[in-house]
Amino acid sequence: MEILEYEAKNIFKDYNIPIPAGFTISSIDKLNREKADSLGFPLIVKAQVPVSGRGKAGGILKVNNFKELKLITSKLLKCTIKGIPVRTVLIEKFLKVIKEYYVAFTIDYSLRNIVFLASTEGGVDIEETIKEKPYLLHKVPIDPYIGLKDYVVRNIAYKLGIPKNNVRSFTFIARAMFNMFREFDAELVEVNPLALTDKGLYALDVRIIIDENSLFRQKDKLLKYISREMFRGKTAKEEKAKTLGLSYVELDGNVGVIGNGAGLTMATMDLIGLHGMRPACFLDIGGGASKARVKEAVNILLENPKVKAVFINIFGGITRCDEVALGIVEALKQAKLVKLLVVRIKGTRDKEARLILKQNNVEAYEDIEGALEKLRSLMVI
Amino acid sequence: MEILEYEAKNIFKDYNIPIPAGFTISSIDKLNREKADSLGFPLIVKAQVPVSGRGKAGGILKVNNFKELKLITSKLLKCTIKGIPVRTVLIEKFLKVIKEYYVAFTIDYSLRNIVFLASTEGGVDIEETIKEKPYLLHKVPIDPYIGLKDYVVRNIAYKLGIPKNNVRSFTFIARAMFNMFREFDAELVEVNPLALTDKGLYALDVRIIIDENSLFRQKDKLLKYISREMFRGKTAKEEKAKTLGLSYVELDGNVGVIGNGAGLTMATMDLIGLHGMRPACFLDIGGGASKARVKEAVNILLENPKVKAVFINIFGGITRCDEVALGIVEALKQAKLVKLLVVRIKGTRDKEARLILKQNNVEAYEDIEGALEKLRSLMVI
Amino acid sequence: MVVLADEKRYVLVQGITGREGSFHTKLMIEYGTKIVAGVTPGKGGLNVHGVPVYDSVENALKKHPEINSSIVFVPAPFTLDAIYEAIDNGIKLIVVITEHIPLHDEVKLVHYAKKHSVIIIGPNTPGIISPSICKIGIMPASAFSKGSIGIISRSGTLTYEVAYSLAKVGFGQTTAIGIGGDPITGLTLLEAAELFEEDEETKAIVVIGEIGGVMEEELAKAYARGKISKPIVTYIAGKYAPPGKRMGHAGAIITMGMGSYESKIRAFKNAGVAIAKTPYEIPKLVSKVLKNAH
Amino acid sequence: MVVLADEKRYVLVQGITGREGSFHTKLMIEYGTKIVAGVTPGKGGLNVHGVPVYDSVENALKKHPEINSSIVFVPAPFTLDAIYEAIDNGIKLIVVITEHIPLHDEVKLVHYAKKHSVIIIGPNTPGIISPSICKIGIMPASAFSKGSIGIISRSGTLTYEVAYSLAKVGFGQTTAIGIGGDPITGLTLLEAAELFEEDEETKAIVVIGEIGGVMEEELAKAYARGKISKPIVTYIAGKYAPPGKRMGHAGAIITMGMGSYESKIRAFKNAGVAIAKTPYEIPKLVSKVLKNAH
Repeated sequence: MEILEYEAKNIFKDYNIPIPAGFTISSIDKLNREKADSLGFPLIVKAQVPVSGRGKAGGILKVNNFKELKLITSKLLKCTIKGIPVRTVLIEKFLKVIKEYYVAFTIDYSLRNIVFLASTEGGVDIEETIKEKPYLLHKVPIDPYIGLKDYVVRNIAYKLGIPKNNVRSFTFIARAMFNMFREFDAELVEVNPLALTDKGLYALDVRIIIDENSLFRQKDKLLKYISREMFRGKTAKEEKAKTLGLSYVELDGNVGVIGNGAGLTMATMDLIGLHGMRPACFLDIGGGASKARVKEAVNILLENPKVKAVFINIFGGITRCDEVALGIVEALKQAKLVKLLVVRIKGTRDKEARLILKQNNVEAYEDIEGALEKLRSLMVI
Repeated sequence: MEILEYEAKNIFKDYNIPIPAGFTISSIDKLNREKADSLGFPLIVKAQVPVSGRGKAGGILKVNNFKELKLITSKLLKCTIKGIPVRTVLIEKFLKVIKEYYVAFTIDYSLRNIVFLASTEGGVDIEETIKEKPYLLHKVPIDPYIGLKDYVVRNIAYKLGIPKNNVRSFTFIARAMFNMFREFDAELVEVNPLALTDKGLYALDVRIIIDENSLFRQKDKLLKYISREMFRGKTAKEEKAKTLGLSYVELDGNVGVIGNGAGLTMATMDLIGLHGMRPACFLDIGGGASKARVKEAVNILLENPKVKAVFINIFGGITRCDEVALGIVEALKQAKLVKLLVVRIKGTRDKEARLILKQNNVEAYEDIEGALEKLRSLMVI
Repeated sequence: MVVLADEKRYVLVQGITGREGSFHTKLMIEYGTKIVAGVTPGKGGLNVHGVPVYDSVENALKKHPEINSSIVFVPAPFTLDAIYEAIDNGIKLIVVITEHIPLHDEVKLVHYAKKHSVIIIGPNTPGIISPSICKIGIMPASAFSKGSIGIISRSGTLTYEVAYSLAKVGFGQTTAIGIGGDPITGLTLLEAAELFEEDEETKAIVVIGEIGGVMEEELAKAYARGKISKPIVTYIAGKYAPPGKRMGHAGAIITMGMGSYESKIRAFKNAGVAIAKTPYEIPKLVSKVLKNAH
Repeated sequence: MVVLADEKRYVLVQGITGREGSFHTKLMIEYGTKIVAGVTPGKGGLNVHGVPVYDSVENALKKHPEINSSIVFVPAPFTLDAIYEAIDNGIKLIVVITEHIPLHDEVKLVHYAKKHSVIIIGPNTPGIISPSICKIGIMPASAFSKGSIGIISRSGTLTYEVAYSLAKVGFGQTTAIGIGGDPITGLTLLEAAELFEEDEETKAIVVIGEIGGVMEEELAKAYARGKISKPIVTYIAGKYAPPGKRMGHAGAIITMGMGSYESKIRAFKNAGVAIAKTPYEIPKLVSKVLKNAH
């Protein structure tokens, strides 16, 4: 779960990491001239959306006076960046940057360990830079039981060429980020750039991603920083699916795919793709889904106007096929929009399931090939 | 550094460990009937002194009404327990105890590790009980990097026979105590007794000892709980010595002993004892002491009316003997009381030192035997 | 022979009194797995489908010293502690069914297990099964049959599907190992393949991978180096899958382009591994690689 | 031969630019110790008494790969980190002069050193000296002379005093080891005695103990079991010392009466070790035990 920049910066502030002075507003009426003046122009206006490449998409702008500030802020608050409406902007003092660094803590799946990442080449082009010059990246694994050792950070500081009188501050910032990383069960705590200014090191842009599996122990602490609903998808439907415990992602095709288990659902999408069609979404009903849950899952797809046909692929293990069939039938009874529907269902109690479906005029197949053939023929029409 | 019971209980409260409701007062005028009534009689009145065996010395009493409370409190606030004046009393609700346990975290010097201690036989007689029945003590070493595992605590709870519906609370309390132990750099966090009452488990009496070597990182946090000067000895002189960085403990003999290094100072006391005399104190001037520091050290002894003779034993290594000699001479010049004084001084620049001392009429020996002989002859007179 | 799940497994069920734990204990017993004891703190003295329940692993081992394996159904907030308890009591094979374990806990459990030479299957795994010998897991038994194929999979349902489609053409399994669907797992694809490499009875290995992580690439490299010599057939799910969440710049920097569908396919192709385009193509490819091997 | 401080020690000084570090670097060099480099973060490039200073142990080792020992003068708040740095860079003997290190840090450093098979002398030690060969420490050199006695001590000044009084009657030392005055030390009295046990040149061992802790009792037990066969003369300081601080009930419960003067004397007496009543009695007893050994 990625939190917004200003929320992350509030956490940074509480860990005593230097960040530029600033404030947020969510309505242009609240924009206050004194507040802006007290920061001193030029200012940076930053759209608060949890997506990458915000700057290149026009979400970060420099303004030189109040007029510009008002114009830009009001524009940003009305626009959408990469599909996400901008609800809040962060207005910050502009700092003159001498040098930009990149610093992050994350978990390296290959090492199966925490890693400390740092590079001299901070900024928006960090990925390309590291791809071309991998030796510019310093990556240090950290024993999860022993934690970050100060000398490790100092050595990185020397390798990055951090000026000697900023090494202590660098060490402090890295330690604070690491503490934050652990205390918030983060998947990522990233500062890019960490900027060297004439007033020392500042975290200009920061990113925190929280492990959703840790919310049972992080929720209370997070609620101090996050005012909105924590469980959100990027779209309203994704949000709804999430609250139902369904794994749902929207794509740009027109065949809605439902499966049980992430692997089978992905494999089903692959089949759709290989047969020249395009999936409209990924919806995993999980293991042992109840009738009610299946009904909600099917409903989400039936209500999605982009979906022309729904393709359901179930291999029942813990999941009972007859339960799934009943859920499908109930969803269809309430459906407002009529969609094409093909079901392949196999495994625990599959005969009962296919019978239920046939009785309700739903095409149900035992073999995947037959089901796909049918789907293709329907889609061609 | 042992903190007072009520200070420790405030820390316990912040770690959400159940403690009896109560309040402290430091002046009998502040004793408030409503406050006492709101707790409900009977109450327990506890003198706040950092010594063991307080209960047996009459520092903990039960009162049944406000009259008794007033009487006892006023008495306690006037008295001294084991030489320490009672400045504060803690007044607590009396809880009916079903069963008492003992729980502590400390560092076992033999294992060179943190240990979790627990026993079914909590209460003031715990030491004798464990001496007689060592199998009643459960001692579990804890890896300093991995920390306390919940299952370890649960297993202890089962072995102690904690009722099943209190096991969760026991686990919570032990974990909180362990966190406290680490977060406060404690040498000891002890609950005795941890009482089972009809309202669950309560920490009736608690004790926290903080490692003084950790004050550089603990001081700020401790100041939230400790209102008095943190660097205190038990007597005014001990307190003064502490602020001067001297290691000073008062005893009940009449020969004041000064040495450099704890080992040599202890050995010197042993010599005094073996020669039939009794040391009045232990004063270690440490390594490389300056003239000024030596002067202060000698002064402390000269001002102590219990001290009849001062015996100084120095083996100069890093410590320069001439520096010590000059310090002694300066102290003597300012001295109000005249004491017997014998100095044995050897090592770096010892000839110079003995010369300085001789010129100022101080008996100075190179060999310990001669110095002791002289001391004995002086003390007999 | 089979790997891991053999007839010498004496299994402890941690979290046996929970809904899933109790249900699958029954199914495992029915399958013939030697479930000898269960643990649920505070529930010692109970009995689940004839299996005695203890408050602690220590107590279970006191009564059943033959226990050498454990299956964990304990809820995610308590799983790390349950694994500590199993490892500290000397259990060397632990199957962790629990899903949604915090990532930081997973890093710790992998570290701790490695230090103590313990094999962790999972977390978030359907478990391991050696058809008609032993099942330590939650997979539907009917999909699996005895044979000479080793299955290693990052996905649950897809494993059942593949086992079932292999059965249709007469291929059974020595063992199927669900290594778990989380980004960090105790046993990796490569480590699982090494187990099959050493198992005489296993003639070919089916690897069901997924986009994300770099385990498939690691396996492909080891295969290319000859570390695995048995024929492998692989399917990688996710060619048309939605892109995973972006882990800031760090994700891209660390993986350096690995982890994508293309990267995995390229790695396997370079190693000369047979690649199935869909899971349903696997049986055909297995026949082919086995024929070539002769 | 000598123990630990031999002519093959190439020593790094951590905290070389501090007052103590710089002063004792000079004295050690004068004594003949091979001080090859120093480290003070942020002071790389300087030079202390001819010794090059580096920002990190890693950099020092790059230039001076022969470094195999370290002496630490780093202030207490930073000592644990300095020791991590030395250990992680493969240094296997570390003399920690620093005093007032937090107890929790000491527990960690002992743990970490043990895991990495590193010998820690101290903390709060005067160091180790093999007269006229090598001194890694801060003891006044003049008190020590070459000979066949091994000294192990928990006290600094008392060690000098004893070495000096031994010299007066013609006894020198193979090596004197100050194990450190803190309740927790890297090397214990027993471990130090084991080193002397294996050193051919050492004929007798002088042990200067103190009240508190149970290291003396452990050594006495090992001696009684024959684990140490060389004659030992011991002096325990603190018969008339003030009682130490009481560690709640826990202190008494853990030590079970051990740690007192009486307990230590009893243990050594039972083991048949020669006990000096004062440090000045030691030379006489050493003569005696050496005569008996012949």
